[in-house]
Amino acid sequence: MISSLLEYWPVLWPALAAIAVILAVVPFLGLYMTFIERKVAAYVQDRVGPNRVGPFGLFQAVADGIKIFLKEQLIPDHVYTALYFIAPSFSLITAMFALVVMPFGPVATDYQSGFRFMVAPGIDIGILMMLAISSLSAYGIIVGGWASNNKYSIYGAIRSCAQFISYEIPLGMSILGVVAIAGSLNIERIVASQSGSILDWNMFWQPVAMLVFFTSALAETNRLPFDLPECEQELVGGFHTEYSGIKFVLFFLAEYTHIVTVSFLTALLFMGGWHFPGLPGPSGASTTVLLLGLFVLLAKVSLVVMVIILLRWALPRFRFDQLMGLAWKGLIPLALANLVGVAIVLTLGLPKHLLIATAVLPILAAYYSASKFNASLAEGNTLRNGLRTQGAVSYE
Amino acid sequence: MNPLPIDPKNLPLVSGDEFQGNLSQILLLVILLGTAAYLLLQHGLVKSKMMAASGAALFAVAGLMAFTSIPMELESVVRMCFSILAVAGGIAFITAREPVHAALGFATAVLSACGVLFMQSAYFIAAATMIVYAGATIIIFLFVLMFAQKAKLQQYDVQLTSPVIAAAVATSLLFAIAWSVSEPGEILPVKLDLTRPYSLAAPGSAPGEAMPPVPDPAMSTEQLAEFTPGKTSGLGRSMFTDYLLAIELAGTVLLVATIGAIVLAQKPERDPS
Amino acid sequence: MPNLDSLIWFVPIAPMLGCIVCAILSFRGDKHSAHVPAIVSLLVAAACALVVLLQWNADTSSSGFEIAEGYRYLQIGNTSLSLSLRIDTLCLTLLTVVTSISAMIAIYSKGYMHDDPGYARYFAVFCGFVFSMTMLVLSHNLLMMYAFWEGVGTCSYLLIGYWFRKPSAARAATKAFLVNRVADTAFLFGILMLGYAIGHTDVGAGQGWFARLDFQNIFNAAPVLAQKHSGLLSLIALLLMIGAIGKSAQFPFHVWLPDAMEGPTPVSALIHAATMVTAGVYLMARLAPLTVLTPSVLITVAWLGGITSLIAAIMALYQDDLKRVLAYSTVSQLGYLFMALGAGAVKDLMTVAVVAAMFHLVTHAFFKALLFLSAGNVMHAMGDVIDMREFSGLKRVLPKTNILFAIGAAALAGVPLLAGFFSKDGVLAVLLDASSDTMVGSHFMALLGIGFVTAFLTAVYTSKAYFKTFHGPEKVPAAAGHHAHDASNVMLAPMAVLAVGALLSGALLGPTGKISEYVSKTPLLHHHEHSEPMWLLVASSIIALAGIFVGYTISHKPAVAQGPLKNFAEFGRNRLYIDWLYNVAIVQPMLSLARFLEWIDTNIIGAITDAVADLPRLLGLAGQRIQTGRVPAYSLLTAVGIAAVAIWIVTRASW
Amino acid sequence: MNHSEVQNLLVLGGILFAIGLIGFLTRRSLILMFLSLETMLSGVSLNLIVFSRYHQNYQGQILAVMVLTIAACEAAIALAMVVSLYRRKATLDVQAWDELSETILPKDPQGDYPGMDKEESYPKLIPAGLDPLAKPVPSSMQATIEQASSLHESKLNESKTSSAVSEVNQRA
Repeated sequence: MISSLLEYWPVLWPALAAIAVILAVVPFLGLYMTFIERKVAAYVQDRVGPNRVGPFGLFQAVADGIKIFLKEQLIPDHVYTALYFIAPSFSLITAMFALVVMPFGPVATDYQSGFRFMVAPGIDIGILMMLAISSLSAYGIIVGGWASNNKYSIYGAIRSCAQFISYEIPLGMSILGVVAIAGSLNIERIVASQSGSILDWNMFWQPVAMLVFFTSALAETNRLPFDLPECEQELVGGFHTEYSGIKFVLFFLAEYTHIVTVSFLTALLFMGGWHFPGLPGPSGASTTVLLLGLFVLLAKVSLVVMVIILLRWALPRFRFDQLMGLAWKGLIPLALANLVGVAIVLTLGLPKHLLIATAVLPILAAYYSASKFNASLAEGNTLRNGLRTQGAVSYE
Repeated sequence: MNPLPIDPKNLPLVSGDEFQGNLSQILLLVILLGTAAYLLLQHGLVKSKMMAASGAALFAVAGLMAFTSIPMELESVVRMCFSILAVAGGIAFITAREPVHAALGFATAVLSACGVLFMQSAYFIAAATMIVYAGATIIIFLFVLMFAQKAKLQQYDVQLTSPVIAAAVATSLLFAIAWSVSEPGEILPVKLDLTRPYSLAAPGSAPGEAMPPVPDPAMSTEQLAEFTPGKTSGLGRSMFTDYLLAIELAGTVLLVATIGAIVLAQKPERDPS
Repeated sequence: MPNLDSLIWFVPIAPMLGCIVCAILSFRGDKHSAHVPAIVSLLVAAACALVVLLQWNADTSSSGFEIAEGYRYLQIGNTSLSLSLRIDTLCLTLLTVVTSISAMIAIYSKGYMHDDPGYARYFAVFCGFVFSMTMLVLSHNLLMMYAFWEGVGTCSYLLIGYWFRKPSAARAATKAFLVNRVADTAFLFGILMLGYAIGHTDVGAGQGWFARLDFQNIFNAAPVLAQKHSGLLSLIALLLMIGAIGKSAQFPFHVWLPDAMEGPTPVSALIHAATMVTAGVYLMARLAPLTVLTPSVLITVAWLGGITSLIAAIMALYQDDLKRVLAYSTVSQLGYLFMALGAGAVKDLMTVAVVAAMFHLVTHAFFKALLFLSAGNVMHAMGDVIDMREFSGLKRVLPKTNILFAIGAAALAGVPLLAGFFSKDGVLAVLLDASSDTMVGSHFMALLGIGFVTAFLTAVYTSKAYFKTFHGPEKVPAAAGHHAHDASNVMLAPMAVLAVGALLSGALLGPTGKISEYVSKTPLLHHHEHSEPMWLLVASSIIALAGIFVGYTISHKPAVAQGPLKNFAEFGRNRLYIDWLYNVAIVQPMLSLARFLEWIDTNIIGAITDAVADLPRLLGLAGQRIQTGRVPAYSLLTAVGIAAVAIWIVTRASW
Repeated sequence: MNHSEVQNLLVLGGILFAIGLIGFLTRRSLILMFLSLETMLSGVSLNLIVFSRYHQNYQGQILAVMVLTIAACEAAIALAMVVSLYRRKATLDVQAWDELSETILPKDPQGDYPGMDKEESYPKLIPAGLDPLAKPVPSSMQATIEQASSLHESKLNESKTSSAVSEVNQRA
């Protein structure tokens, strides 16, 4: 046993190191994202935000953390105890586990030995693995909701369930176009296929895919405008109504970890990852270049995170039927059309520029639905009737 | 360094001569498992704690036995952990009184089986199983279970049909499987199948990346690694060339099933009057 | 003349298309416009037939006939089945008559069948009949002819039973079908024996069955057969004749035709007066080169025809039903035709006999169709009452019909210078000629006498029916209601055309020698000079006028209930007890046999079957226990089975 | 990949299959029965993949893809059926569905389920194969026929009264 461990040591230690980095950084990141969110919210609403603890309120997050860790463990009487405890940790575990195949810094595709910015490099099905694991994160929510034995919780859990399953489809479909262009499921290879000039980034060739991916990712992370499972006004917090203290923190951390994952994925798949014009690739590069690449990647990720946070204050929440309608009638057909376009271009060996034509798709779709909507409004229907003609509302 | 060391040159050669039957061990395992299943199934309307405890104990003994039968290497140990977890999940699944617990037990079993599949380098299948089974099917069934759940356990949740015969039948079937597996038979030496072309299509005709040539024993290690199973691209290529018709047929079946499900799940139309 | 080959195809194909369109219309669509495709297709067919007739007449090709090649639809070994048409003057004559009269009657039907629920079905079967009939006439092969022979039989069945909910119509249809079946079986035997016999001659060696039965081939082989196996040839000819007399309703088989009047009147006019029943005559004429070799058979046929014409005339005399009078009259006139054909027994008279038969066939078609349609008008106006005792003196109610019926009746009765006069005299002249033959003359002398008697009777019953219906005190049955009126123009117009035919066709075709010249262009028929003695014309004129006078006298007398003729009248009214005889001799024994077999079926075979069927029921009772309807029980059984099989497989080696 | 590893994994597949079998035979909840079937399928596909690895080709994996596809189809259909069955009888008990049993057999005494008194309004057909008018019916069948016809009549009456009630309600 020990000897076999030693045999594997050269492969094992970089993975362990990367795991350590993730374990150390991600909770910290989650903690500080709450702070950033509060600050941004305050600025949006013309307030100051947290400013008492430390300079500019920088230690507010730490103070919150300490406070919540020291809170009393409230366990309601009517819960299914075992599952009630397992659910939050399972939630965080799956969220963290998804990071296994995600490079958080420049990783070369020839996998030189030593430390790499990745736990498990060279996984053949990288992005698929990510999807598989993130699909498990519904368990945490649904089990938590059920174990709480509370109507609000279970409704939140079931909404979440439906939302998860629905939005996984456009999420996976939108990635397929990128995968087809790169010719690999491996995230490092996908990033490597975007090296070169800035015009090699997938966001220019796959704008529809990026739109669909980003939208579905928001839904997968239960962020506004898709935070139906936990909407405070309707469900008093949804599945985590009965949770408090450290268990609540675990749910919360899982959610922020999801946001981090999604932001990384957006940056890696569509925004060129660690590539930047003038910066050499990670293969055989010096430490300085690697660090520069890391910086580039993190900058892109923070950009995406900022967009996600700002969106929360820019958009109102969807109604549940609208949410489902968006996934099934809007995103899935768009993603499918995009995939078909990519397949045609690749199969027939057409010039890559034709892919930009797919960018016209969302405009057409938006125009179509808007014209239908306007027409029904012009007929003197109410807003609700207008939605009904669109099929968004069902009276079942 | 190749992080996932598969060295095609050193693939182990197995032959019938090397076989060492551990029939008695396997049979003992089977009997233990059968008894454990029987005892655990005796929860009935009145939960028999003694029987359940003894069943769990027997199950633990079986697990220990299985552990002792394998070499103490990292891979084997991890695989065995997954296996035992899978079996434990399965047992929990069939013996749980609460349907939601049962479904979660099933999820455990499936996820552990996926772990085993990962270790067998069937990455794509493993991921697909996780997405399809664990991610979608069980979630939706949990959904239904939660809706159909009554305030307290129903009679049909706690009462089982003919547990004794079921356990006996399953044990005898398992016995047959174990026997056939441990039966010394002629097993031809297998190595990398180098003669079979992976595609009928001309090399380079596929988009994306060039089609690799037919494997050749004179190739270098890295080149040969491209052909080892577990490479998702190889699976995909085989799927869409050698087995194209079958895959398309499966897709059609899926479509038909979707339509059928939509039709079946529709609410019966209300009487207009 | 290459275009004739393709033009002749339009004659059968047009009615076929009409049939298909009408059949489709009968399932869905506008049923009330079903007459359009029918009339159009029949007019097209008639026009094509006429064009071909005229062109063919102008043509002086050497062989006298032509095969219009169709397509070969089957080839097995050396047997090849091809659908081809034979064109010669004989078939063109009949073809023209069939298509033109059917077109007229289709137009008439538009008015007559108006508002009937089965309107489209009627026209579909009507067109189907015309298709079969034209194919029958045009077929170049005896087998193919047989196929369409059955085709016209089927259409006739469908049309007799057109009002199939009416029990008498259904019975009449079945009767017609079964009687024809007996005759057709003999016909089929005759065909098969002929094919077999030809196969054993030098001519037929190496030919397929289908090729052997080609008409031309038959005519080539017939002399050889007559030399070697004259007895066999006689038998074959007899069997073929039986087919012919069955279809043409001659003596032993005549019983179906009067009952066939249950069908719609236009159908009676077309099928059971003008066209289908003449198929037997056509067959005889077609096979004349063969039958002339077997004079004994021809004499038999002539006698049958004579007997038929006489007894049918007697029966017609005592019918009260106007349509039945006409039906028996048809039977009687067909007997005339057969008598004429029988005169072919005298070898030199073959052509003359065929010409006389065809001539009478053509004129008869015109005036009998006219008579039937007139009767249809009467029936229409009288609210479907056709019993002559119910109405009389209709000449003011139905003035136009009165005239038309008078024309038809005069033609039938043989009033001088009308169609029937000439053609009937042609038949009598042939018989007269034949009677001078040394060998068989005595037969034909007797038949000539029968012919005169029948002519007289014909005049009597025709005029009786006419005067009874249209003259005397006016009487209208209650069923007619207040709207007894003459038929509409769409019905009267085709009748007018037929009336012209009834008036003029005899004078135009007969004395001018046109028909004789034309028909004798048929291969193997050679033109013979033939003269009619003047005294015959005078005699038949006197007979006809005397008959009419007698008919007029008795028309409004009460039915002959007393007097010396009482028993005879009773005899005639009961159809000479022939139907009764058939019933006693054939139908009742058959029914007894059927009852006996039914008893065996129920009590012996049924018992065995029940016993066999009870066995699985008992077994099922044993297995019933496991049918709990629950999935777990079933799957448990399955699992036990699978486990047992698996254990058996893995431990097999050690057992 | 050595022989004993193959052996162990095949036995693991067998154990999963057997567990699924036990579950299918014993559990009474429709959903759990269905999940048992899926367990059996996953045992089978595990075996397929072990063989695929052992023979170093893709055939087993492709078969496993097929199994996965069929399982997904099954899941879709089964879910739809479970939902429509649940709508009918408001229970997930498989033993509630035994209409196809032979009529002479007694009903399962343990087969009570909530909502059992809610009867369905379908006519019960008499047993096929005998013309009740033509021949004397065996006494065993007689009872069944009477029962069925009386049931049918009571259904008819019931539906009449219920429609009358609904009419009254509408007027009210």
